[in-house]
Amino acid sequence: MKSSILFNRLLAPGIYQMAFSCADIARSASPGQFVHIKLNDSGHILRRPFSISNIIGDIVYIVYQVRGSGTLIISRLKSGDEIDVIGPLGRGFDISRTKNRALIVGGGLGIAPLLYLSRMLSNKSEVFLGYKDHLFLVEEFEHPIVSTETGISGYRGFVTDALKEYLESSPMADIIYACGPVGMLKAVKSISQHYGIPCQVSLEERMGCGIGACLVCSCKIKAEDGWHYMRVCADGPVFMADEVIFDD
Amino acid sequence: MKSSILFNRLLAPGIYQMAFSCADIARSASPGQFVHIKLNDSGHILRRPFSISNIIGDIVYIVYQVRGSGTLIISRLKSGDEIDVIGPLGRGFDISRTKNRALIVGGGLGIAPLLYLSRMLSNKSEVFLGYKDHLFLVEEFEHPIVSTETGISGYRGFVTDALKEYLESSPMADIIYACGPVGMLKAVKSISQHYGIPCQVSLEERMGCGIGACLVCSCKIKAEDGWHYMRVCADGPVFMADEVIFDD
Amino acid sequence: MIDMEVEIAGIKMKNPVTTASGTFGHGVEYAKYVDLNRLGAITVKAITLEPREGNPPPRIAETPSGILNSVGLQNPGVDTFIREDLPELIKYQVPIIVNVAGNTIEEYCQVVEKLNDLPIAAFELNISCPNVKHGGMAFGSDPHMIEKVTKKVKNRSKKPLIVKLSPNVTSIVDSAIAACDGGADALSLINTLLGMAIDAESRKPILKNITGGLSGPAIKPIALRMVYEVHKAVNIPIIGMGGIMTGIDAIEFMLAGATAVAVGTANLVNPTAVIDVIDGIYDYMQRHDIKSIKDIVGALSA
Amino acid sequence: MIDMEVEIAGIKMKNPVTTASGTFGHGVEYAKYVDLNRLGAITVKAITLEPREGNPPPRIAETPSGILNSVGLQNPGVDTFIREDLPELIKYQVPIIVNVAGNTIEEYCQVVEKLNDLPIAAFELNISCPNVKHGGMAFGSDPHMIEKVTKKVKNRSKKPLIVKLSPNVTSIVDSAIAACDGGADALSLINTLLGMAIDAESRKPILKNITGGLSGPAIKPIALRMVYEVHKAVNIPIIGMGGIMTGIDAIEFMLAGATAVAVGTANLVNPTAVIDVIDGIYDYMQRHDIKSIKDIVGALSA
Ligand SMILES: Cc1cc2nc3c(=O)[nH]c(=O)nc-3n(C[C@H](O)[C@H](O)[C@H](O)COP(=O)(O)OP(=O)(O)OC[C@H]3O[C@@H](n4cnc5c(N)ncnc54)[C@H](O)[C@@H]3O)c2cc1C
Ligand SMILES: Cc1cc2nc3c(=O)[nH]c(=O)nc-3n(C[C@H](O)[C@H](O)[C@H](O)COP(=O)(O)OP(=O)(O)OC[C@H]3O[C@@H](n4cnc5c(N)ncnc54)[C@H](O)[C@@H]3O)c2cc1C
Ligand SMILES: Cc1cc2nc3c(=O)[nH]c(=O)nc-3n(C[C@H](O)[C@H](O)[C@H](O)COP(=O)(O)O)c2cc1C
Ligand SMILES: Cc1cc2nc3c(=O)[nH]c(=O)nc-3n(C[C@H](O)[C@H](O)[C@H](O)COP(=O)(O)O)c2cc1C
Ligand code: FES
Ligand code: FES
Repeated sequence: MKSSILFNRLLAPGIYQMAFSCADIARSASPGQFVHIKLNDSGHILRRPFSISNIIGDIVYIVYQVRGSGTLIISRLKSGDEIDVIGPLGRGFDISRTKNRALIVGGGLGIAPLLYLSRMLSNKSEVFLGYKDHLFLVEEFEHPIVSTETGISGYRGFVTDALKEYLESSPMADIIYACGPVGMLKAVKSISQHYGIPCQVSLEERMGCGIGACLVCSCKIKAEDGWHYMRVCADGPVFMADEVIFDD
Repeated sequence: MKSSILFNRLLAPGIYQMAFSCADIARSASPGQFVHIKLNDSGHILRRPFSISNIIGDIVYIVYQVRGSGTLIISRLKSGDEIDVIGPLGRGFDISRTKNRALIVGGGLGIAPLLYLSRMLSNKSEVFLGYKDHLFLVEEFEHPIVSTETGISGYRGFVTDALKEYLESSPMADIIYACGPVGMLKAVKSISQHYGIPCQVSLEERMGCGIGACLVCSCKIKAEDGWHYMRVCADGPVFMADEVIFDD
Repeated sequence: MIDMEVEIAGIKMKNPVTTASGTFGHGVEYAKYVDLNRLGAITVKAITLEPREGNPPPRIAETPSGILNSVGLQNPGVDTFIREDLPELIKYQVPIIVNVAGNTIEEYCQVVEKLNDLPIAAFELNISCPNVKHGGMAFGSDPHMIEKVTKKVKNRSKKPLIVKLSPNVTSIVDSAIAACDGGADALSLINTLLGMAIDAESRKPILKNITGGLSGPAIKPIALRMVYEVHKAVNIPIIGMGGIMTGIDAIEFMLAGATAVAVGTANLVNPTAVIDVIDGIYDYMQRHDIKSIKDIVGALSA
Repeated sequence: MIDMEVEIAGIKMKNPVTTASGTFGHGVEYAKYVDLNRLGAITVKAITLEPREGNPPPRIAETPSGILNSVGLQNPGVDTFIREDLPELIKYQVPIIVNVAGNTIEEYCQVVEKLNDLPIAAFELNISCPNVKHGGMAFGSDPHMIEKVTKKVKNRSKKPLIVKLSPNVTSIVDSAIAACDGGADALSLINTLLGMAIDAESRKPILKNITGGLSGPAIKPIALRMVYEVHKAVNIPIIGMGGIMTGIDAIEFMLAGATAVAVGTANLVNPTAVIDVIDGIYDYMQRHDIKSIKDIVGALSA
C-alpha cells in the first residue's frame, strides 16, 4: 500500500517519529502489531519492520531509531513523500487478559508500541519506561514511571528495578506486557515468574516476508516435546514469556 | 564533486533540462565534453554520462532523455537536491578549426552539446537541428535550420537532407561538427567526404569510469595497421569522422 | 488473443509463472494478497521425510540487491504436509509442484512415494540446498551423483520429475546433462549461491549458520547466463529463476531459454510480486504484439 | 599510533589496500584524483605477450548492484608496457603488482621473464579471466591445471607469485590448495563471476560478447564466503576483493581472512574510491581502538 507521510521528525538523538495516513492499517491494527516498510532504494530489497506506536484516526505512528543504512534512508524521508507499507502484521498483545490492572514495561525503542497499548488500556495500566539517557515519547503517556540508566531523569537504574520496587509494595496484576532488549525481557520474565503474574513479551528477529511464509524469523517456543521454531512475524511478535526460550 | 541542482525541468515529452552550479566544471569545460553523474540509488552503481549542453557563469546545463531506470531516477530530482558529478571529461570539438564558417549538425538528443558549441562559435556557424517531432532547445539557438521527421515544424525530413540542400547552394565550410544517432553520423560523414569538408563527430558508448582507465567504452578508429580500439571517454567522445569505423 | 499457456514436463500452466520453493510458504500465506488461481503453478517449500526444525536464527541477511538465507529446510515432514497443508492447496485450480529434499537417496524416494498418488502435478528434486550438511548441495555438485539421484527417484516417481540445480558448480551444463541422463523431465535453475555476510562492528557473521544462500536481483546475471548455457545444451524444458522481480525480468529468462519462470525473493519484498510478474509479461506481449508466449522461449538474437 | 602495514608474499604494503587489476588502468589515469603514493600497492591491468584489442563493444552492462564487463584483456603487450607504462608507474613509492595473462603456459612464462629484472614487486597470475577463449578461466577451473600453471610460472619467476582464482568453480578450496601446491606465494580472490544481461526490448544480449564478468557489491557475499573458506584451508596470505566500496567492506574481508584487499569496480563509481577505503579502514581502527591492522586478519568470531 502507498501511504503519504505527514511528518518524520527527530524526537531524540537518532530517534524519529513518523506519521503516515493509512485508513486500512489504522482501522484494523491492535497494539503490538507491526508494519513492514519498503525502502525507496533498489539496492536494499528487504522491508523494515516497525511496531505501530500509535493510531489516531487514520494516522499511523511509528517511532524508530537509526541503526543501519535502511533506517538512515527512512530518516531522510520528508512530509509529502510516499512510502510503501504493508500491515498491520503479526499478533499483538492480548488486551483481553487485563481485567483490572496491567503492568506495562518498556525499554529503549521497545517503548514505541507500548504507547498504543497503554492508550487502549487507559487507566487500567501502570507504565514503566526505561531509557538510557535521552527521553522520548514520555509526555504522551499518562503518569509513567520513568527510569534512566544515567539517572538524568526519573529513577536511576534499570526499568526492571523500578518494576521490582513497585511489585514489592503492590504485588498484584492481571498481566505484565513487556517490550525491549532481550536482557530486559529475560529480567521481566523472571520477575513475572517470581510473582506468579502472567507475562507477554514482544520479540524481535530479522525478517523477510513479514507474513509467515519464508520461515526466516524464528524464535524458540516451548512445546510438549521440547521446543519448536515459531515465526516472530506471524505467530508473534508477542508471545507468553513462559513459552519463550531465550538462547545464550 | 557535490553540486546543487538549480532546476530540473521538462522541455518536451520525456526530455529534461537540468542546471546545477559547479564552478570547477564551468570554468574548464569546452564544447563536446561531458559530465558523469552518480545516481542516488545503491542498486545502480554506474554513473551516467551526459554532454555539457551549456555553461552560463558557474552554471552547467545538461539536456537528457529518460531512456531507462537511471535517467528516470535523475528526472525525479528537484531543485535544491544534491548530485555527485565529475567532469568535464573527454575531448570535445576542436573549435580552433573554425576560421570562417562551421556547419553544426545535430539530431535528437545530439542537439544538447551543440548549443554550447554554437555559442562559442557565435556567428561563424550555421546550425542544423533535426527532431523526430517535438522541438526542444530550439529557441536557444540563433537562426537554426530545423527539420522534423514528421514535418510538424521546419523542413520535413532528416536533418541530413537539410544539410545536403544547403551544401548544394553553398558548398564551402571549414568543418562540420555533428552529434546524433549513428545513422545520422554515418550520413553526415559521407556528405562531408562528398564535399571534402573535414568533419568531427561525437560518439556514444556504454561507459564505466569515464576517465580512460577501464577500457570498456571502445570505438574502432583507423590506424596505420588497420584499426585500434580507442576510448570514447578519454580519446573522444569527439573524433574525426574520417577515422571512425562505424560497424554493422 | 494473447496466449500465455506453456507446458513443462506435461504440466499445463495457464501462464509461465510459478513460485520459487521456500519463498511462498505453502501458498495459503499469500492468499490474502494474491488470487492463487491466477498462478501458472505453485511450488511449495522443500518437504522431507521427517519434520525438520532448520537452522538457528538469524536466518536472513540483506546484501546489496540480494538476500542470504539459511532456513535449512525447516518443514513439518511429508506426513503432516499431506494431512494439513496439501488439502488447503488442492482447493485451487493450480498445478502443485512439490519440492523434495532428503539426507539420503532413499529418503527422497520415500517422500516421492508418499506423494505419488496424491493430486500434485510434479516433483522438484532439490539437490541444491546450500544450507544443510547432508543431501542438498552435496548431491548437486557432482554430475555422477546428480545422474544417480535423478535416476533412482525417477524410477520410483509416478509424476514428472523436475531437477533443481545448484549454481555453485564449475559447469552448470555438466550438471544439466547429468540430470537429463538420469531421466529428468525438466530442470529448475538456479538455486541460491553460497555466500556470507559479516557485521564488522560485532566481528561476527550475520547468519548464525555463518553461510547462507544468496538470492535476489544480485544473482540475476548469473542465473540468466546459466539458463542460456543450459538451453543450448539440453532439450528438456527449463524453469528459470534468480532475481526475477518484474515481468521484464521474466521475459529475459524466457529469451535466454526458459519455458517457465519462478518468482522467489520478490515475494518477500512485495506480497503481490507473482501477480505483478504475470501482468508484466502480459503487458510486454501486448506492447510487442506477441501472440503466444511460447514464441519468445529461446528467442534471444545472439 | 595506528599501524596499517601488512606484508603479502614479501611485499611490504603501507596499508592493506591495492587496486583490482583492470579497474585502475595503469594507475596514471587516476593520478588526477588520487595521491598514488598513498596506496598500499598498485595492481595493473592484465599484460599479455602480444598486444590485444580485446572484445567488441558494448563491453559493460549495469546489473543490480553490479556490473558485467567483457573487456577481454585489451592491453598494449608486455614490450609496450615496459617501454611506455612502467616508467610512469615506478616514479611512485608504491609496490607494483603486474597481472599476467596468456593463451598458453609458455606465454605466461615469457611475460614473466621479460619483467623479472624490472622494479616490480610481484606477479599476479590471471588464470581466471572469464572473457577470453584461451587461457584465463580455462586454466583456472581445474585444480590440476592450476597447479601446473602455477608451478611452471613460479619456476621462471624471480618475483613473488600471487595466483588469482576464479570463483566459477565447485570448490574454491580445491583451487586454492592446487595453487599452494604449485608454489603460489599468495592468492587473490575473487575474479569475476560469469554472467549475462539481456535487453528485453531489442531481444539481444547487452554485451556484444554475450557473457561477461560480474563484479561489484552484488558479488560481495560470494567473495567473502570464498575468502573465509580459503583462509581456513591454506596458510598463504590472501588478497580479498569483490564489491569493496568502503572501509567497512574492506574490514569484512580482513575479518574473513584476507591480509590485504583490492578495490575494483568502486574505482569506476568514484575515482577516489581507493583512498576512501583506506580512510575508512583507518576510521574503523580508531573507533575500535585497533593498534595494528594485522590483528583483525581472520579475527571473525564464528
Ligand atoms: C516486529 C518488530 C518490530 C520492530 N519495531 C521497531 C520499532 O518500533 N522501532 C525501532 O526503532 N525498531 C524496531 N524494530 C527493529 C527495526 O526493524 C530495525 O532496527 C531495522 O530493521 C534496522 O534496519 P537498518 O536498515 O537500519 O539496519 P541494517 O542493520 O542495515 O539492516 C539490515 C537488515 O537487518 C535487519 N535488522 C537489523 N536489525 C534488526 C533488528 N533489531 N530487528 C529486526 N531486524 C533487524 C533489517 O531489517 C534489515 O533486513 C522492530 C523489529 C521487529 C522485528
Ligand atoms: C559521451 C556521452 C554523452 C551523452 N550525452 C547525452 C545527452 O546529452 N543527453 C542524453 O539524453 N543522453 C546522452 N547520452 C546517453 C546517456 O548517457 C544514456 O541515455 C543514459 O546513460 C541512459 O541511462 P539509463 O539508466 O536511463 O538507461 P539504462 O539502459 O537503464 O542504462 C543502463 C546502462 O547503460 C548505459 N547506457 C544506456 N544507453 C546508453 C547510451 N545511449 N549511451 C551510453 N550509455 C548508455 C547507461 O549509462 C547505464 O550504464 C550520452 C552518452 C555518452 C556516452
Ligand atoms: C527464504 C528462502 C527459502 C528457500 N527455500 C528453498 C527450498 O526449500 N527449496 C528450494 O529448492 N529452494 C529454496 N530457495 C531457493 C529459491 O527457490 C530460488 O531458487 C532462489 O531463491 C533464486 O530465486 P530468487 O532470486 O527469485 O529468490 C529458497 C530461497 C529463499 C530466499
Ligand atoms: C572493467 C574490469 C576489468 C577487469 N580486468 C581484469 C584484468 O585485466 N585482470 C584481472 O585479473 N581481473 C580483472 N578484473 C577483475 C577485477 O580485478 C576483480 O577481480 C573483480 O572485478 C572483483 O572485484 P570488484 O568487485 O571490486 O570489482 C576486471 C574487472 C573489471 C570490472
Ligand atoms: S519473516 Fe517470513 S516467515 Fe516471518
Ligand atoms: S569508460 Fe572507462 S575507459 Fe572509458
